[in-house]
Amino acid sequence: MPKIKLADNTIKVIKDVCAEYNNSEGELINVLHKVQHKLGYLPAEVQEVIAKELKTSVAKVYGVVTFYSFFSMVPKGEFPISICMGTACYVRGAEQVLNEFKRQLKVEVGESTGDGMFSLNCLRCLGACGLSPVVMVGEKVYGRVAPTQVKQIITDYRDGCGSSDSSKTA
Amino acid sequence: MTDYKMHLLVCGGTGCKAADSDEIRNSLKYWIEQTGMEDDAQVVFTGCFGFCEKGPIVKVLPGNTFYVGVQPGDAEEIVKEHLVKGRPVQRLLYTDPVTKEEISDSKGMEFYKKQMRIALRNCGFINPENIEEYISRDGYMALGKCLTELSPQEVISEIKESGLRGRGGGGFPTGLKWEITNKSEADQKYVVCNADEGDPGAFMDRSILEGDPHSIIEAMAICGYCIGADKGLVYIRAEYPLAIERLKIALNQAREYGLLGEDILGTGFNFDISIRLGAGAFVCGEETALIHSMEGLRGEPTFKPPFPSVSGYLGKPTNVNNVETFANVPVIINKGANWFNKIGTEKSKGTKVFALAGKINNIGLIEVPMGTTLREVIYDIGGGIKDGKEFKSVQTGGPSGGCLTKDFLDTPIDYDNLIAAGSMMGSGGMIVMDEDDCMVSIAKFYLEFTLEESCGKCSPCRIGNKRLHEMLDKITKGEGEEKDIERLKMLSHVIKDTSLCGLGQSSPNPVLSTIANFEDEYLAHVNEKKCPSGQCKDLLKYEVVEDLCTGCTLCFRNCPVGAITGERRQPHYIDQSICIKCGVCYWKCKFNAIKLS
Amino acid sequence: MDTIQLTIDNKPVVVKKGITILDAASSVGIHIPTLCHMKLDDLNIENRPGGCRICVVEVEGRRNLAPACCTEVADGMVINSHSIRVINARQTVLELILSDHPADCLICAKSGKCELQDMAHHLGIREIHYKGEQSTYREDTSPAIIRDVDKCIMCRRCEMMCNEVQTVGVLSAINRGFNAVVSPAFEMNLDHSVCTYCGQCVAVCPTGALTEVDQTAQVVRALSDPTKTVVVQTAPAVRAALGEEFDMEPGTLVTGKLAASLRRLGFNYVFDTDFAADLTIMEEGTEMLNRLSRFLEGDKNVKLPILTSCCPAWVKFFEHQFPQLNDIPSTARSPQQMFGSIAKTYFAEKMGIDREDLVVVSIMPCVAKKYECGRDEFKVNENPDVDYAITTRELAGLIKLANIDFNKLPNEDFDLPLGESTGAGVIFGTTGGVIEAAVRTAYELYTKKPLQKLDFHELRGMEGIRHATIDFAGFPLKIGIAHGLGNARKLLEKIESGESEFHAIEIMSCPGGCIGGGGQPYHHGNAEILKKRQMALYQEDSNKTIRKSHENPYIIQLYEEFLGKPMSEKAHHLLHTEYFDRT
Amino acid sequence: MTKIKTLADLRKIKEEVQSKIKLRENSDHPEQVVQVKVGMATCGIASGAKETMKYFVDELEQQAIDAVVTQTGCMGYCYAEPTVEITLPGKEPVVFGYVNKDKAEEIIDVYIKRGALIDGIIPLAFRTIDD
Repeated sequence: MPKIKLADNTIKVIKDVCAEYNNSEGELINVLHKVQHKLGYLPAEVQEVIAKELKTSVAKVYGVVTFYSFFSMVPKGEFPISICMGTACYVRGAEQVLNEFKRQLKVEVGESTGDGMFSLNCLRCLGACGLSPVVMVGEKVYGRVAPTQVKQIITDYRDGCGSSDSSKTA
Repeated sequence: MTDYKMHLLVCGGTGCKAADSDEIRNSLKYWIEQTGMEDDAQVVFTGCFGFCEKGPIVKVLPGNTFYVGVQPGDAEEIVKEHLVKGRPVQRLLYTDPVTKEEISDSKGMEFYKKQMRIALRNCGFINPENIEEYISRDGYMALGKCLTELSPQEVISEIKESGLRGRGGGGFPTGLKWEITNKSEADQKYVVCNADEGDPGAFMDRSILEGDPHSIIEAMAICGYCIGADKGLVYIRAEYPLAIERLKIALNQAREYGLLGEDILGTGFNFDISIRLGAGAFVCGEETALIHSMEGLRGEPTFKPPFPSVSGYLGKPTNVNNVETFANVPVIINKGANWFNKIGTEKSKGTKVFALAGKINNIGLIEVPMGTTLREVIYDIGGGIKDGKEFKSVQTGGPSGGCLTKDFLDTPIDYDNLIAAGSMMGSGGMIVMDEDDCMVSIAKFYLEFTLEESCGKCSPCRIGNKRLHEMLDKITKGEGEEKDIERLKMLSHVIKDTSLCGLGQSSPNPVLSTIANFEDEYLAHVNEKKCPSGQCKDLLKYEVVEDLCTGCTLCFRNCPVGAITGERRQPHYIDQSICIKCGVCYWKCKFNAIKLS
Repeated sequence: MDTIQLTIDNKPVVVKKGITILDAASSVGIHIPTLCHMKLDDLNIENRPGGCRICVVEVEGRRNLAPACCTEVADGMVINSHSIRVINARQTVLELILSDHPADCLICAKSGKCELQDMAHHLGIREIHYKGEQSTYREDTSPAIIRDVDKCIMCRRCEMMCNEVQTVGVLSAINRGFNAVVSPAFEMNLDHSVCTYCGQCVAVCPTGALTEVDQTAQVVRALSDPTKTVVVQTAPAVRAALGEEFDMEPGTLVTGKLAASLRRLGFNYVFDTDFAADLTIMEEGTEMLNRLSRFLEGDKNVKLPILTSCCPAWVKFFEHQFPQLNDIPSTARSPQQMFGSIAKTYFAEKMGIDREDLVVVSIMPCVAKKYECGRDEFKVNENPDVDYAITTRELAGLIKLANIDFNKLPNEDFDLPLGESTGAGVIFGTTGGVIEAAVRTAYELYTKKPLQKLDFHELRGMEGIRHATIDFAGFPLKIGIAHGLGNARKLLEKIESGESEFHAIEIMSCPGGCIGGGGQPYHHGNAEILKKRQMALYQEDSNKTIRKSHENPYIIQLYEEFLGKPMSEKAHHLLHTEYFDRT
Repeated sequence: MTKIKTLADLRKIKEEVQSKIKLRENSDHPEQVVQVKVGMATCGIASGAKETMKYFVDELEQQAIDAVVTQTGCMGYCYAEPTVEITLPGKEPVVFGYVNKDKAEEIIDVYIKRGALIDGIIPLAFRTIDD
């Protein structure tokens, strides 16, 4: 078994979350959510601690982590890019947008750029179908994105003005 | 302050604009100036009135006079007769198709208001973060009535009589479900609200939770009273942070006001609700999977029976209803089953919320009585197809549903009719597709979805959907054979027949319905190796139109794979063996010199 | 009893209420094929995920097909188990499963014993119409078990055994959809996990996805090496099961043929682990009596109950899961390791053979024994006390490889001195047997009186947890028995919380004990086979003239010539061990 | 807040809130209050409804226009987000679509201050449970 090599305060964060949920096995998903929120992702060592605290097997924790697409075992990029692949976005060209992101960033879905700046993911329907196709960068939603805008969106973040209003397209 | 006495509202919806409403507006303005009424009457453009087949539309305020089929040439008459003399132009009024009477006040033409908002009654009206606004609109009155005036059995009877069926897709009678859970003996029972709205393109549950969370809380408490549960759980997608936040605020307010907690309204009834987060698994919309997920397990469905009503969360009887279903409950109690069951069709009562999306003008959330036709929804409410394109198909029921052709446009929407047409109600996504959408690709898109969302527990869903997807992929790449279509059908039927849960049992529906309704498209892909909609990029060719190419080298410089060659100021050439069909040249070209074939 | 009437394949049937279509059909001789479903009656073990969808049948009035294993019968139900719709669906589903399964049957370790292969034959599959991507995974080889996950069909039996029955929790379904598969956490290798190598996953796997590490080749090489003297020991449970590999009725005792076949395979000395089992009783029984008498003398520090330590999977289990209890189990080594230790010292000296030139092979019903013999504490200068541990199944393979017509072999005896054993040693192979053997000896040593009755029926059976109180001349000795690690866990938790009243507890990892070991011929979900093996061992015991370990003349001789007395310093050095915290 | 302990309490609160709202809507009342509701569901916010709302709050305050600005849920006109409903005293509510800062400015200047309509009204076309 891989030896746990987390920092003590990280372990404390995890233990505190588990305790908040009474170390109850039934709260596993809530615990994973909260820990991921705090640590950004759920590497193996973190799952080991959670399993131990909730008195369940680490295989079960891993089984749950790999079942739900919300949980990630790899750190996301500084600016995680999510392309909505809901039907409404799909029929309005989300796939072309996705391909353009892949091409521009030279990564596949689920990967991060070498500099750790961007990670690329798909998600299922944000429910913002009125704005389709929709792209999220971090918490920011871009609506009606055309493939030709992709380069600009990336450049904006690269230039450090990603959150400025200039990039808003909705 | 300018105070216009009259307003002329000219429809600026896409349909009406296409029918020259710009010109109508200009003419109206012209004649208003000519008659010197510019200080009394104002002309404004509005959004779509949603009555596009009768457009262009002009409405005159005050009086709500509703003119249909208005032409620019009619402007003079409207101004001179109506505005100046106060005499409505009779020939432009809408004629009631039944009574043949002309209707001058649009308030008298309620039937034109295709929408009827029950579940969405408070969305967009009240501040969802203020419980008092909910209370002011009869909020918690239904709960009060149930707790003080009705026995659980009487409430169940009322719900049964209303004919309310599950709005999450299955259409199971809600009252019956409550009754079964009521009759299951146990020391602890649960009310679960399924807010794991996973159908891509459906967002009504999110809107209700964001816009009217108290209606769900109230309904869950009523359900708890009926079945004998004091605990409720809302299982909600983690992708809906705002809905979660609003729900949390609402729960806290309800507790503060004593509408949740112990001894509610002094009746001795206890009820409280907690939130469970989903984590991105579509299959958790299936109730047994949802329950496992709430228990901290992989969201794998289990065989039913036992149904959750008998053995659900932690093995206890559990009543699971979805958000929209719950949203109807307080209204049924307040207005009575007999009011509710007059709306809708014989077997499907009430209204249904749809999320209109895709190639349609008025993308949005609508609520119509059961029995409204697809045509009314798409054209009268949705404002027709975007960019004046040809309607091809409408997809209902999400990944479990099917694609319906224009032959079904006049089908009244209800649970049974949609199933008979080869689709299903689902949770209410309605995606409109136009001539540019390839139906084989659409089927493949949905399969990709189920493939990714299948839990993997049963073999037909785990492997069968993979094989379906592979066959569709082959076809979209031009590598399919005619016999593949037959194979697709056979395999689809077996997957439907043998899968463990609703996901697998319905996952081949998009395949079957597209084959049934668009077989010619499949045949074009396999026999002619052509994609009639020009969507399947492997069947596409980007070529330079030599006559239009100026040799600006823009495409050459932007091609990511160096497939384009050519000298400056000379027509360029695309090497098909290198081209990856990314389309960059097509977008970049400023001279339309790249064509798709 | 409530009964209901229904129709299956046009046959009116009256069955008990509440049973499944599968059981109802089977009660009238209609055997609906199943793949993922597995039920071990009396052991409360059932795998019923309803996942493979092979057992689907047509039920009139139902929209889709019903899985027979999960669907309860209802009054008036009309069922068709072989309509064209059913057959087509069943074949298609199987084709789908096969389309994601390597077609290397000819060289698969499971060939001939594979339930998937049988099913393909049974359903007459001649072509796989649906071809496409196959899932591929890294093969995982551990000291005892090989996971070839490409062959996993997601029946979930192993997952159920590992979690529900054994509560070891190494295996879980991971990922989802087409990528779903059963695996340890992080897809790590078994040898990095808390796996006990109990082998119950191997015992129930319907395909070749989980198999034992095959060491027959090494054994053949040792046998053909003229510089080596090769001795073999064979565990008690092997003789009650090996016959099944040669089409004999389950429960047929083949002790004599077993000895004969081993001799024909070329082993220089054919010995019996039962001898070492008797030796175990001497050591473990003495340790138990020591602890007991200290307890009775009022020693508050004495650790009770004493737990048996014959089972290597059990040892690894508590080392991982209850290391805080490491000082409770008996320090006695398992019979396999006692044998190896004695063979490479006492026997080797006696015969004048260098330790390095002596190869000890054991035939075990177990895959964990492969791991046990590789543990460092059982090696002297890197040379293991037991060189190779092969399973009952591997031995059958060796016999076939050597062209031996097993069924026609004469009955032969084991060689002396390490081949002599008592009835007490024989019953080590079943749940309850070790403690019964211990009681026989401990009673006489403690009371100094001969036992009136040697059969302790109160200790026998198949219940997962059993207990009995034996009257030790006025002292009520409280005994607990658990088989299956999940049951063991329950007893351990009671010990931890101080609720346990037992003085001695016997634990075996596998349901039924070694007769149900992970290395035995596959039972394919038939619990009757386990019961028949158990009965065979009790029969062998009652046939023996000597039935108490301390009366084994060669054991007495071993102590006289070599060890001194039980728990002597030499015995301690050679026959006892220590446990490690593996968390 | 004291807890609502009986149904009668609940009715009382309902009536209180309703009369408060009536007061607000009553055109005869000397204090004429403009009501602004901003659709603040996910798609509204994604389209900039927060900025729109902030603009209304700041601007109306700065111009000393007596108004109540509140948020509400999805009005259903996703294609025209952000959507804002304005109710002038004594008038029917009017819904405007695509309300960004510029549009909001126009709404304040033209509609709220002068009562003149502007382009971009979304006609309400549905029945409610009270119809």
